Amino acid sequence: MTEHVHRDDFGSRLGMWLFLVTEMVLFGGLFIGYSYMRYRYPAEFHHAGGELNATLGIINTLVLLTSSLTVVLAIVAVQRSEKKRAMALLGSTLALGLVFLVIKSFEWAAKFHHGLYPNSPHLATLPPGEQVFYGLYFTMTGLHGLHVIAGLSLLGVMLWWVATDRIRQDRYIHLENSGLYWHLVDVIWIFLLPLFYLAA
Amino acid sequence: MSETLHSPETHAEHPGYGTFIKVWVVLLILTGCLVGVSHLGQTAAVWGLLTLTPLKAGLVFYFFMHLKYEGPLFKIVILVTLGTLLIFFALLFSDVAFR
Amino acid sequence: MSTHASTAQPSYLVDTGARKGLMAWLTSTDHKRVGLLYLYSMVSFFFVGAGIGLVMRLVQLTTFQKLISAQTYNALFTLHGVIMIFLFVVPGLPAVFGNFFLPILIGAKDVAFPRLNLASWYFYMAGAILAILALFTGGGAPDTGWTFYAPFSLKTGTNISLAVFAAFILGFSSMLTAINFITTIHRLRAPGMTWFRMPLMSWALYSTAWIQLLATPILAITLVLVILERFFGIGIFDPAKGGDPLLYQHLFWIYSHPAVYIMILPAMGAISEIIPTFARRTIFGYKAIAFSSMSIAGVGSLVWAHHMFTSGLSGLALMTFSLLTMIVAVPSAIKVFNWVSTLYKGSIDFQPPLFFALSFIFLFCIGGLTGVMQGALAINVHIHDTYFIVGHFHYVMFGGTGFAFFAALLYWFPKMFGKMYSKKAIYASWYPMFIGFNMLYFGMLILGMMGMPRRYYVHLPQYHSLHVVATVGSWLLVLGLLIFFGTLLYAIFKGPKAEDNPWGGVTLEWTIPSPPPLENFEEIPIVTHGPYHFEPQEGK
Amino acid sequence: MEWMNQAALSAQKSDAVFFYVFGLSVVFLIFITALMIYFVVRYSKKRHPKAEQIEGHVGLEIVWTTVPLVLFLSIFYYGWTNYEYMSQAPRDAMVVKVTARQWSWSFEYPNGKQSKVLFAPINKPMKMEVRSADVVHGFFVPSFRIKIDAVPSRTNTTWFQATKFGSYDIECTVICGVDHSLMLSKVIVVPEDEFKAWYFGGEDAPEPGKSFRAGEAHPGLKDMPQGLAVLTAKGCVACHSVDGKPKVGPTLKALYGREQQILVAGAYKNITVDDAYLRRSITSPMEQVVRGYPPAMPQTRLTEQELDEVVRYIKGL
Ligand code: HEA
Ligand code: HEA
Ligand code: HEC
Ligand code: CUA
Ligand SMILES: [Cu+2]
Repeated sequence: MTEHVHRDDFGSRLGMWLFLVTEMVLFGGLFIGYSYMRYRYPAEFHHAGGELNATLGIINTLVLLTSSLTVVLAIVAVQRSEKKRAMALLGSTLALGLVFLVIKSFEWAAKFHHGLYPNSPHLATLPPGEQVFYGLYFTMTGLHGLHVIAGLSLLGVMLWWVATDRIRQDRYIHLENSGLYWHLVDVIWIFLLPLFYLAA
Repeated sequence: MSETLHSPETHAEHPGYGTFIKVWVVLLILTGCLVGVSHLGQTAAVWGLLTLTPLKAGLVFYFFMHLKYEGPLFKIVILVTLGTLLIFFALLFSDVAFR
Repeated sequence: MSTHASTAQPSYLVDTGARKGLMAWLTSTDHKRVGLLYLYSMVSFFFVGAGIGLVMRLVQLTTFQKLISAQTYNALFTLHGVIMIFLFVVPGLPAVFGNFFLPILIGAKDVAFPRLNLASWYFYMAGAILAILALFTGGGAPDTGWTFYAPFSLKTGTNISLAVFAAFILGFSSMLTAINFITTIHRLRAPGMTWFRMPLMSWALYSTAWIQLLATPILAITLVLVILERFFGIGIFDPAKGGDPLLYQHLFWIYSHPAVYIMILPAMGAISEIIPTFARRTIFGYKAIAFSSMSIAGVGSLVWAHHMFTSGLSGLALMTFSLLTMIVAVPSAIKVFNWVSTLYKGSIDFQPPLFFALSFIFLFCIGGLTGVMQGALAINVHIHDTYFIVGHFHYVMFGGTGFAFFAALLYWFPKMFGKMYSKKAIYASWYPMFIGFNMLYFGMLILGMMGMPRRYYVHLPQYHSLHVVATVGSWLLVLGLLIFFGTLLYAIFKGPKAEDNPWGGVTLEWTIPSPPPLENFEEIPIVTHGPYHFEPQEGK
Repeated sequence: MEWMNQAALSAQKSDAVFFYVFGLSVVFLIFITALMIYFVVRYSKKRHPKAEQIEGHVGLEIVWTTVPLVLFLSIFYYGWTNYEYMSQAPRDAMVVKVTARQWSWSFEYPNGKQSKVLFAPINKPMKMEVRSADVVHGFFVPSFRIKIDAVPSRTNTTWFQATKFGSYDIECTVICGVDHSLMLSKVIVVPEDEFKAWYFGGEDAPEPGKSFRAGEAHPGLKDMPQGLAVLTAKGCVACHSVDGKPKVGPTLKALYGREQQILVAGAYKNITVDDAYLRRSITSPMEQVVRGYPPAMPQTRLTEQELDEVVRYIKGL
């Protein structure tokens, strides 16, 4: 590749958006499955939704929204060459992401403690609709959790790159793309909150 | 072609900190409304879900994900995706809801 | 043509980097080399899958005493389906000819994300290896058919999880290719290469990429759910826990119907390149063909439940999906008529690629017309899940995509390898291939009308004579294929050197040397007219 | 030929649509192929050295969009209306509960009578309520052109009105495991009075339609030793021979008293086949699996008496 080191930031963003399309459809499939099951078992979903800890869900929503804000602010900071501030903002995103995961794990642990986990003997005694509810709950929040972990790793690398000046005022497409990913993870949670925690 | 000719890097003025913080505040308020509405009974909760949630997601897309500052292509991409999902959903329900 | 006598750059086949030999190939991000990596791996898998097809035919040669057990037979058709679908026809033309020619056709030096491109080949190979591992680990080879219907796929003791995971990885590879192609087409067209000056192959690849992007994730999530279901019993598809097997079928076909258009659209694109070249004239109805590709992509995503007409859908859904199925056949018809019209008042140079392209049209029409029969509700309840379906999809997938793959290979072979094959031998291979093909699969269509269900290890006596005909047909087919691939293999090593433009084509790939240099174009071309611009005065 | 039999009203409905589409298809296929061949010959390089550059023709595009569209829509409409007929059972139809399980069919009539083959009076509507006890199966009668899937946890229905006496295949069309292809049964269409005699008759009323069934899979269970009759009726013989031939499962011949290795809870163990072992391997087949065989034996409910008969019969083999 001789003279073609020309950079195409628009192309990179397009690629990233197309990747996000696949993520949207991936979760879209789950949301469609959710609606299908909720349509079949409205009462059970209502009841089982009441068993979830809505407060934790709401706190987590606020955490994620804020972490989204800090990412987007970090980009502004990079655009203005405010390196220290950019690092601080990215650092807080990472911290908030971890908080999210910690809360999430407490929530899961509580459910496990009550004998509510896939294939558990207690779950088997519940009506079918509730079993499906918990199946979906664990699948969707679990998959979302995996995405949070992936996003955090990505942003961790970005932090490193900001620190080492691989990301700077005239070259921040990677940060922008990682930010896009993180926001999508946030958007998915925005939908998960009312579907599971506020369903009752 | 046109996209390559006038370079996309001329992407207008970058928005400042203020815009995003305002959007964040709105998002928090909307979350509050959503929680509030969900206590008003089943129908209110469902309507809240159906209106407020897409609104929140839309704000994140439009501002945080910079759609406001991009050309039409990305908007079309997203609309096509959402449209496809919506049609999948509708056709699936042509079965489920009429069995 | 002669202007390239002084080729400044060496061909892409020559190793120029630090690495040599195999390593140079396995680490090359050059789109042409990635294309060839795909070609070699894909043809190998095709042979494996085809070999299994032959064994299945042997099994059907007898009514009861068998050379293999029922369990093995079930594993064989599952494996045959998985290999043929996920490792051969779905990646098929895009990964081989798309990778190799898309950048050249639109005047670019490479795809938008060359490293991602190589990565997608590695994903492909990883998926393939996992699929093969699934045969020998866990409970043994999967026995559910390539459709993995729940709840059988949840209950069977065989190693579904790994097989399904392999398909998941393959889906990933397919999505990466799609992202790459869309970005390439949007960003890397040469100056003057407007959307409507793109060769139709690029349009086909573009619409295919969109289906891949929008449908594959649904398959991915469905398969993830199957794995979770098997490991943790989450219960979404399991009726015992309140789940619904029909939800599985819906989700599976939301991907897998569009997937059949992923298979056929690039094939149609290749045919749209071949016919004008040999008719020496511009294509008839360029825009109609381009738009029909896009509308197949669009409407094709809306017909999935025609695979479930007997599953107990609602009356409304039955009606809607049958109607939409009829509508999706229209754009295919438009293409067929435009291709045939392109021959009109041409100056036809009858060569092997054209021969195979026309055979494609014939076989695809049979496949498509049988598809329409299946789409009609009153007929579908009779032929669903019989050999009629098996006949239909072999006509469209093998007679369609397969023959188009062969035609494209014949067409672009001189460009890819810089060698020419023996045309006589190729003509000779056509006869057994074509006759054998029709004996094999037309026999299946009749069997289906008689009521022979698919995936049957033993068949009732009334179906026996046609099964024998089909099996004999399969031997003729093998004979043809062996001659075909033997000829090409011989040509790679011993064939005479090919000219830069052996067919007199006018799209961009024929303006560069055979085989192309590493960077494709010495200078990015400036495009001033449509893709099939034959000068009124030929023969310059 | 037997398979061309239109043995029910639904068959006529389905075939009518088929011949319509088939006719259209043949016409179009011949037309397109002939045109291709004609063009290739007429406009070959030799005959027509200079190509004309024709970009397209809007009129033609419209014609070949609308004509197929209209034809396709007519196909849809014809297919749909005839299907409506094929799927809506008349009110007065007799309702038969069809249960599919790995790998057999059973039929239960409104008065509780059960059978392994389906008996149907001629010219009377019969409605099938199809269920599954395990995985998805497909209920298919080719001669009637009807098919409906048996999906666990739901009930699908179809119906037919047979128009010809005879015995017709029932086949399972959805892959459901190792013996999917042996999951066969028959519909026996008999005169109405013969059917009634059986239907209202007691336990031992003769099965109707004997004349059609000669030489079929289960010739006269009544003439068999009792144990063998149970094995046949319950579908065991699909996997076990009684004459020493290997099938899916081990042969039952000379089984009693044999020494063999079995897999119990993940470990191999040597045992001698005795009464208790036989009973256990029949009542809970997954607990002990014979070495070299797949754990493929389904659980089949046998009454205590049937179990006794089977074990006695196996002992004597
Ligand atoms: C390359 C792959 C491919 C393609 C292109 C198609 C194309 C079509 N298929 Fe096919 N199909 C499969 C692959 C494909 N299919 C596979 C793999 C299965 C089985 C999966 C499984 O169960 O394992 C299947 C199964 C399948 C079914 C389900 C059958 C069942 O299980 O009950 C149906 C039902 O509607 C169907 C319909 C169609 C239709 C209407 C088209 C149309 O797109 C065809 C359009 C083309 C034409 C119509 C021909 C050209 C037109 C003319 C010449 C015009 C003139 C004609 C008239 C006016 C009549 N297909
Ligand atoms: C592109 C797709 C594709 C292709 C090309 C083929 C090709 C063939 N298929 Fe295919 N088939 C499928 C896709 C395909 N199939 C799918 C998706 C299914 C459904 C699976 C399911 O039910 O889940 C299926 C099911 C299927 C069945 C139905 C099984 C059943 O329902 O019981 C049968 C039965 O005969 C069959 C036979 C064949 C044969 C004989 C070939 C032949 O055409 C192959 C002939 C070619 C060759 C033989 C190549 C030449 C070989 C060599 C040069 C090397 C020689 C090597 C050796 C001898 C090891 N196939
Ligand atoms: C789908 C096939 C299938 C059917 C139907 C089936 N079996 Fe089996 N059977 C097997 C297989 C496979 C084995 C060997 C593995 C095992 O022991 O579980 C077996 C094992 C046995 C054994 C132990 C044999 C030995 O060698 O120790 C007995 C006894 C038996 N079956 C009886 C029956 C009876 C009685 C029925 C009918 C009610 C029946 N089987 C139905 C497949 C089947
Ligand atoms: Cu039951 Cu196949
Ligand atoms: Cu389809």
